[in-house]
Amino acid sequence: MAKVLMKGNEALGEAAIRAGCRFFFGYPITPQSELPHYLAKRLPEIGGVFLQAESEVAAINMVYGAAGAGARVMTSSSSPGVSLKMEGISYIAGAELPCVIVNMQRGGPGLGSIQPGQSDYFQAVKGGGHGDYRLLVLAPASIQEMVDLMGLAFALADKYRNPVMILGDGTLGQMMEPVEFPEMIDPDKLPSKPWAARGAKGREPNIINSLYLNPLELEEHNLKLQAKYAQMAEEETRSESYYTDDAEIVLVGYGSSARVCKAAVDQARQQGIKAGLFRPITLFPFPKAEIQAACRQAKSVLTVEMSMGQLVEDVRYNLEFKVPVHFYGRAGGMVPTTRAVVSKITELVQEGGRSA
Amino acid sequence: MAKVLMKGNEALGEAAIRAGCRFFFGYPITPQSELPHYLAKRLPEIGGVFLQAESEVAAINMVYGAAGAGARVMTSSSSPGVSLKMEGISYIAGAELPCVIVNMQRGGPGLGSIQPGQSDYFQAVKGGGHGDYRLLVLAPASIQEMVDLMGLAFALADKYRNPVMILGDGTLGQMMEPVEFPEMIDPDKLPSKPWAARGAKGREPNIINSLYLNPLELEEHNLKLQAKYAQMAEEETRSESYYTDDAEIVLVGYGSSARVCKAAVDQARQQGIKAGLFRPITLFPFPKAEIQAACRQAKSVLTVEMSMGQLVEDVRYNLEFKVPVHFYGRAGGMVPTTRAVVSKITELVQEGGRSA
Amino acid sequence: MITVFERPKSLTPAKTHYCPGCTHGIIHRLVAEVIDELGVREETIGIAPVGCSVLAYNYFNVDMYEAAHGRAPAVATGIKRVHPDKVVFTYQGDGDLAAIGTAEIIHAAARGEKITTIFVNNAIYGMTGGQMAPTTLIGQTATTAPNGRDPEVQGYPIRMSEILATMPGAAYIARVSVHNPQEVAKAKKAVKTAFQVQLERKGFAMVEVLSSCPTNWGLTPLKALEWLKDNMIPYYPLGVQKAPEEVKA
Amino acid sequence: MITVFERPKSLTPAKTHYCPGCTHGIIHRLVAEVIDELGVREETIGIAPVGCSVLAYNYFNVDMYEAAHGRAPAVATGIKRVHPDKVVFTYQGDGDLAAIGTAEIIHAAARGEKITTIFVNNAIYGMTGGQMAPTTLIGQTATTAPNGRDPEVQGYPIRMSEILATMPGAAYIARVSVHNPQEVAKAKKAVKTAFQVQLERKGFAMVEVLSSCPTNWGLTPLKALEWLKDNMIPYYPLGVQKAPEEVKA
Amino acid sequence: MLKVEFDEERCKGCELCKAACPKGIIVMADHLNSMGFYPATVIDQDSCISCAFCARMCPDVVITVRREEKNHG
Amino acid sequence: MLKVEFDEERCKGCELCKAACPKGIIVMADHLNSMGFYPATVIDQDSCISCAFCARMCPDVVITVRREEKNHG
Amino acid sequence: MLQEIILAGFGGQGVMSMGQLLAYAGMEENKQVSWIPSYGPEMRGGTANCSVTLSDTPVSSPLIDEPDTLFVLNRPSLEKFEGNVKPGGLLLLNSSLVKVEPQRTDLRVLKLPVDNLAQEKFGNSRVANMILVGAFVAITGAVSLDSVVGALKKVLPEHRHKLIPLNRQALELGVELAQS
Amino acid sequence: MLQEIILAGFGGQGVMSMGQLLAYAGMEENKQVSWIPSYGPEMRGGTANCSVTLSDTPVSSPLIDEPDTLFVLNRPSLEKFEGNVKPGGLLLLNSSLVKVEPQRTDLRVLKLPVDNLAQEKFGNSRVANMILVGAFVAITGAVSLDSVVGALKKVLPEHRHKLIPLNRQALELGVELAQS
Ligand SMILES: Cc1ncc(C[n+]2csc(CCOP(=O)(O)OP(=O)(O)O)c2C)c(N)n1
Ligand SMILES: Cc1ncc(C[n+]2csc(CCOP(=O)(O)OP(=O)(O)O)c2C)c(N)n1
Ligand code: SF4
Ligand code: SF4
Ligand code: SF4
Ligand code: SF4
Ligand code: SF4
Ligand code: SF4
Ligand SMILES: [Mg+2]
Ligand SMILES: [Mg+2]
Repeated sequence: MAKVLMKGNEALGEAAIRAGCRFFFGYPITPQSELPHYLAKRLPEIGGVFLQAESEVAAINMVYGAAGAGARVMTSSSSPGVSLKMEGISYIAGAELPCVIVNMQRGGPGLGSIQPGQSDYFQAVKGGGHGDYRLLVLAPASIQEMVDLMGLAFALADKYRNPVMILGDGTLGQMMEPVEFPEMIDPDKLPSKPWAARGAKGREPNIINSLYLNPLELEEHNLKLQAKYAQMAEEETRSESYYTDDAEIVLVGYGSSARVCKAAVDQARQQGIKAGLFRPITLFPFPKAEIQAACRQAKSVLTVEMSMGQLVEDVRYNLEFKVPVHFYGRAGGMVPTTRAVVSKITELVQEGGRSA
Repeated sequence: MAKVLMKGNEALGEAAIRAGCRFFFGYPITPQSELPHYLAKRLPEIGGVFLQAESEVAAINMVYGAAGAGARVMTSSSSPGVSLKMEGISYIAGAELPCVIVNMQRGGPGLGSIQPGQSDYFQAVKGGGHGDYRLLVLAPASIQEMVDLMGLAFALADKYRNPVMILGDGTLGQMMEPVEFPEMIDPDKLPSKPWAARGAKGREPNIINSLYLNPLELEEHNLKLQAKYAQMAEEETRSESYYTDDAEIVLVGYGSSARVCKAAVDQARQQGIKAGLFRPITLFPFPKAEIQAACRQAKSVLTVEMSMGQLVEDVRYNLEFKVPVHFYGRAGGMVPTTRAVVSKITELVQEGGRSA
Repeated sequence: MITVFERPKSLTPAKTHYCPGCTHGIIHRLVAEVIDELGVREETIGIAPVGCSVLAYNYFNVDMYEAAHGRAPAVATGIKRVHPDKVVFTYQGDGDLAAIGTAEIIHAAARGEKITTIFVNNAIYGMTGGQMAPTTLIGQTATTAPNGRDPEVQGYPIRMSEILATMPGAAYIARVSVHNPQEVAKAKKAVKTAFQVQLERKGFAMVEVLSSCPTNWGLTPLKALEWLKDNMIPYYPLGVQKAPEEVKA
Repeated sequence: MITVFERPKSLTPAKTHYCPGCTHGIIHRLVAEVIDELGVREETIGIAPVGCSVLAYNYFNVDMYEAAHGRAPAVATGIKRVHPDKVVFTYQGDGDLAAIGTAEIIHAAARGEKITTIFVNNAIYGMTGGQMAPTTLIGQTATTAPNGRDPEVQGYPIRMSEILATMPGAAYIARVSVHNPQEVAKAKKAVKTAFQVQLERKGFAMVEVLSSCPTNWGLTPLKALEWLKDNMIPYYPLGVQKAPEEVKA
Repeated sequence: MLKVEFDEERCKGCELCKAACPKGIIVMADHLNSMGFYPATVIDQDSCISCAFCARMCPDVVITVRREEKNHG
Repeated sequence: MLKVEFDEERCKGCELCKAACPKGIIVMADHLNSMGFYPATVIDQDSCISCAFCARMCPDVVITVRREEKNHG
Repeated sequence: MLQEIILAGFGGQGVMSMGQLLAYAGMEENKQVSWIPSYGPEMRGGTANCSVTLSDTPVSSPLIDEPDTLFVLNRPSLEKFEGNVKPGGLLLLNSSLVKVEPQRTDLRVLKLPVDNLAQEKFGNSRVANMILVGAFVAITGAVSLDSVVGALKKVLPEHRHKLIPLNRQALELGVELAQS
Repeated sequence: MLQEIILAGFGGQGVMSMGQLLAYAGMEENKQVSWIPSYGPEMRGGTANCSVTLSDTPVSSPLIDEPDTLFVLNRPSLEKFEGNVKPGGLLLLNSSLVKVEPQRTDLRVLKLPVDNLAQEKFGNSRVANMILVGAFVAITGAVSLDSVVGALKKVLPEHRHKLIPLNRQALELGVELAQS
């Protein structure tokens, strides 16, 4: 396929279709609305269903319905809208249903702003809803990667019967970049889902449910979920290491902050500073072994986020406080500049990367 | 005042009234419903307002309204209901409004069970809603402490103009214990709130809001919030250390798990094991200096939770991986038994508290 | 001997957890009988609410979902859009449908979603211990309205059938009761129509069934049925609120 | 010279961010004029929605809240219960009030909450880029209904005034338009009544104002007003849907 | 086979069947079933007219009703 | 003082006032204001009947309308 | 002293207030006490139980896995809880309703037909539970009879306070029967 | 090579598609490109701008703080962005609409009355922007004229493809004016 120039939100829509997704339920919100706009046009053309729900709450519960019925299904929103989906997401995880949820983060808290943000990291990776569930969280850093990860997202959702979140931000949603799409997957040719509720023809009824009145059974169910998460940690972590082999200072960032970090690493290297970048692509499961490997020789680590400090906690946790981890964050829709990150690098290198 | 025997949920209701709370908006859910039942009776008797909202979403937004209007106001729910409040809580934190939110946790995820749980820890302390907001989270371990912390909760909410969460669980809500109440606070005698919206008589209009279209302003607002959280960490951490001075093994637990831990410590001591308990009372801000002090001499730490492992991450984080931190958790409404905890202690002590 | 009445196939053998005399059981049976009679057991997907009927997924012998409180119509929409040829029904209480789930039921009706809703109105939150429902009558006591519902404080009981009947997307809306065998027979007819309307793709269909909650009303099962007749029916009049032309005739 | 028309005191001097010819501006002014005329500026608390009018808190010269999308009636309830003597109004769009906020507005009306709601129906989501609203007309195009709203897929436009008028708690419900000076005058009268009904504690009051969105309708401001008159009014008939006896007379 | 048959272990003793029976032939047994209820039963099967009112009112689907075949004898 | 006065810098050039004026005396200026719009204005103040239709239709509260005092002489 | 008690029966048999009565009595004696109900979707007709702890030291978990004493008011409760009682523990059984025999041989078992007794002696089956409580007090001494009588004022609603003497008689009957 | 460009004007003046045109042209040349709009509640009548990056190496952030080139189509945009342009950068100004003078003295400034020119030369003010794009191409050489013309096919909707020759003429006029 030839490259096309496309907006992130629209590319995500096309990528979902290529991945065999034929159902979308969502509610408009900036800065992700081009995704529903795109699908509103495209899905009916290929026999799919686009439905604008009356709210995010309704949308996520429609997803619950469609996912339980065996379909590849997606929803999409941005920060405040995702908060409204927390109960529904906990239900989907509890009932072990596969689906894809997109969050094009914006500045918070509250109504905040419509400019890009990365302050829903905790919500995404720790489970903003109640109960011990987890989402598999993917963090693309370019439009091409958004497209690639969308295919992966649906595959992993089905593999684990678990909701997968694509955690982007306003920048990734709004920007255009050249992108190439994979071949179309025919949803009718995907492996069948014998657990799905589509009428109990010639079999015992299937039940889509997260209620376990007997606490021992619910505990067992939880242990099963934990085993799944452990398997994900074993098999699904993804990351990118850029010039980390000899890096004295390793930057850590995901999504669009990671792009800025990469440019900063390049500039720092030009200045003779041994800088590198570790970019987690799966935010949950966190690429623990990978970050430890990437930072083995580092004197210091600098986490860069569009938030007041969320990813940085996981960086420290996964590095087990063996390296001093510093933080540079912008908030409220402000985006870190390459220049600021480079000057933060210089400062840290001069300090010798000591105190955390 | 004489002691009375009272259910946790009802005691919380009375304690809120004593603290000057005259407004309650909520939606029924097990296992916290006795709290609204109690207030439905008591509030009208003293000129207050009890209103059953049409949903948790409406309830939290009524709280936003009442808090912005200057009242001491409370809502209460349990896990799935609290998830539905995430957007509203983020708005309240963003608009810097004081209020008290009770979560009597139950087993999850999804509909889960109605038995006690502690698996909403992350949601409470990391901000389950979007954006970089934080709740001040208080975790009582007895009915008397619930009463005492309710008074504190309203005071801190007003002091910081921040929502305060009381994080309990089904056990604390349902059990009866003897309890003594403080004197009644007259809400009319509380310091006035000049920022509140009650009609712009003789002054410029007040605006209750969390929208900042200018990202620089929103960033500034976020920095202001962070400064508040830092001040909380400075001034408001609370914890209990029980036999930690010489403890080789320190148990960490909050709320009703901490009660079990305390009994286990007693039993372990009887067996000659130097066990102790560290009980965080503020879960956010986390009592970092205190836990470090309590575990200074410990060979190992054992975190006990009614979840699959949430508090344990904060324990490791705050101990900076200097002590091996182990985990014992039950889920789905199962409650750890003293016997099981003691045997876990014995096991760890025999192992010499090595590998984490 | 000819069997004139037996357990429908669309019920599992499970014993229900309902209180003695709770009419949820009658309503379950009617739905199951209708599914049997229409021969759609293997094509049907049901959705249990959160409420006393939360375990309905154990009682109906069809593919079932348990939905979050109030969201059954949204879940049903998701299912029906994936499987437009299947029969999809929700079973919901008055707290579920008329309080927290108000937006979902109204918009399912507005969309003319081709689903069937069984709305069990017992004027109370049964499951959680007798709190006021949006349908609790004026003066009726509840654990959250200990002095009786006062319209000045808690407002007026909501008539969902009347509201939904105003919507073009709603094809069939009826209110029935199950307080005696005659009404049970009529109720069954309405339930059957509500499923037929779905099969004929006419639009959204709902049957509101006035139901008793002896436990939280604090009455014996028999007194509860009397109370229903004497107090609920005057405020919630029985009858077909809306029907496609053919059905009316 | 006598001034016959000037800027009301209850508007701040701020320039609005509305598009040229957007009738949100007219509706703001009407509300401000009424607050001036009733002399309640210092007693009034207004609630801005999420929607194009999100910044209304900068434009009304009274104490203001910005509420989460759809939740203004719940916020208003919280305020009014704390200050029953103050004047509380919400200002909401059709996405805000008739989609995500359906439950909140219906239950505010059911409770007879003594607040005034200004419901700006422009049949579209203005703020977010022209998506379909629950009030979008059949055949009308939107960014999420690129081929026009099809009732088989997206269902039927919802008439909120008609629904709310069925509720005993609603004291005053009227639909008006602002497409010409005569209608603007009538609209103002309705807004005034809706505030008076609150002052007299009669119950919930709402004025639905048909409003234009030239930007997302893709029309000039003038053509937009014509389109409103020709297309919206037939489906959303103007008039008082419900009023206390005195008002009707 | 009996005309009205009660699956006694399912009965919750609510008496709705008893009140509905036009022949007044349903009585409550004086023993508890395993759920702790006094189950309903019919002693006088002969008086039963197989109207199934009892069954239609029974929330627990306890009752099976049969009638003699018309063209039986 | 003028009968109709336009706060030109507030005008967004929507022309709603122009369409509403029964005397047809409102025209759009040929210069842009600082917001980038051609503002409305009235040249022929004398023909104005102070009906305020223009002001009532103006979404941006650009217009102030006055009339001569009746008993002015 | 630590007394962990489970009281179990059908909903409506009064096990909840029986448990509260014991907890109140313990509180009157300045003991550390807790009471917790089982809660769940079992409603009227289902089984109900509560756990009461009476202790000299702070109560750890109010939930009880292995009670010292088990009150059994119906058959399902016997089946559900019998196995959990501590070896050597006490089983108090309402034999008016529970016709089967306990399986455990390592328990102290007292079977009293309290429904019948209450009806026969006092013409009021409502005080049946008090006979069991009296027996408990006599056997364990966990609380005094006076404290229980004192606690009745807290547990019974005002309009039932006139029944306190009758309840006292029932308690005393229980003491007597336990001692005999 | 790295060219960072901001294009700014009133909404409806076509700055968004002008930016996309440049990004497409860059893509045609296998450059690394990105485009991003400002987005916000400024709607019709408000100001609109977008950022375009043309680069030989991967684009870090698509957001641009200090553009190499600034296209200004109205006065507020000049005020908003003039200060940010890199020293020595390029300022392209539609002087048909912007009557004020830029303040910076360290920039290369080209003022073209493109609205008037387009009207005069082609009788179609719609192609005014193309004159500025042509000038940009001529001055910076960031992309070739051919690539821009090729990109027109992607940016213009099908039914406007017949206008491509006219657009090319406007582009060429821009080249000419820049070189003169
Ligand atoms: C989000 C959420 N809120 C509240 C609850 C608690 N809850 C369970 S059932 C119920 C109400 C049930 O009432 P109704 O729908 O009338 O059904 P009924 O029990 O009367 O049949 C409530 C509030 C819940 N499970 N989830
Ligand atoms: C929870 C949430 N969902 C979605 C949005 C995005 N959003 C902002 S305004 C709006 C709709 C506005 O439409 P309407 O209420 O009709 O007002 P209008 O702009 O037309 O005046 C939406 C969906 C949001 N801010 N919050
Ligand atoms: S509580 Fe009421 S509705 Fe629920 S099962 Fe019992 S009687 Fe039925
Ligand atoms: S988008 Fe529509 S509703 Fe919003 S300001 Fe512009 S014209 Fe008005
Ligand atoms: S079938 Fe009719 S007559 Fe026979 S027992 Fe039942 S109700 Fe009575
Ligand atoms: S109606 Fe059914 S459950 Fe009730 S008494 Fe009769 S047989 Fe038993
Ligand atoms: S006041 Fe009337 S006549 Fe005068 S300019 Fe305005 S609309 Fe025209
Ligand atoms: S109506 Fe107002 S904004 Fe519109 S052109 Fe006239 S004066 Fe200007
Ligand atoms: Mg109910
Ligand atoms: Mg709108």
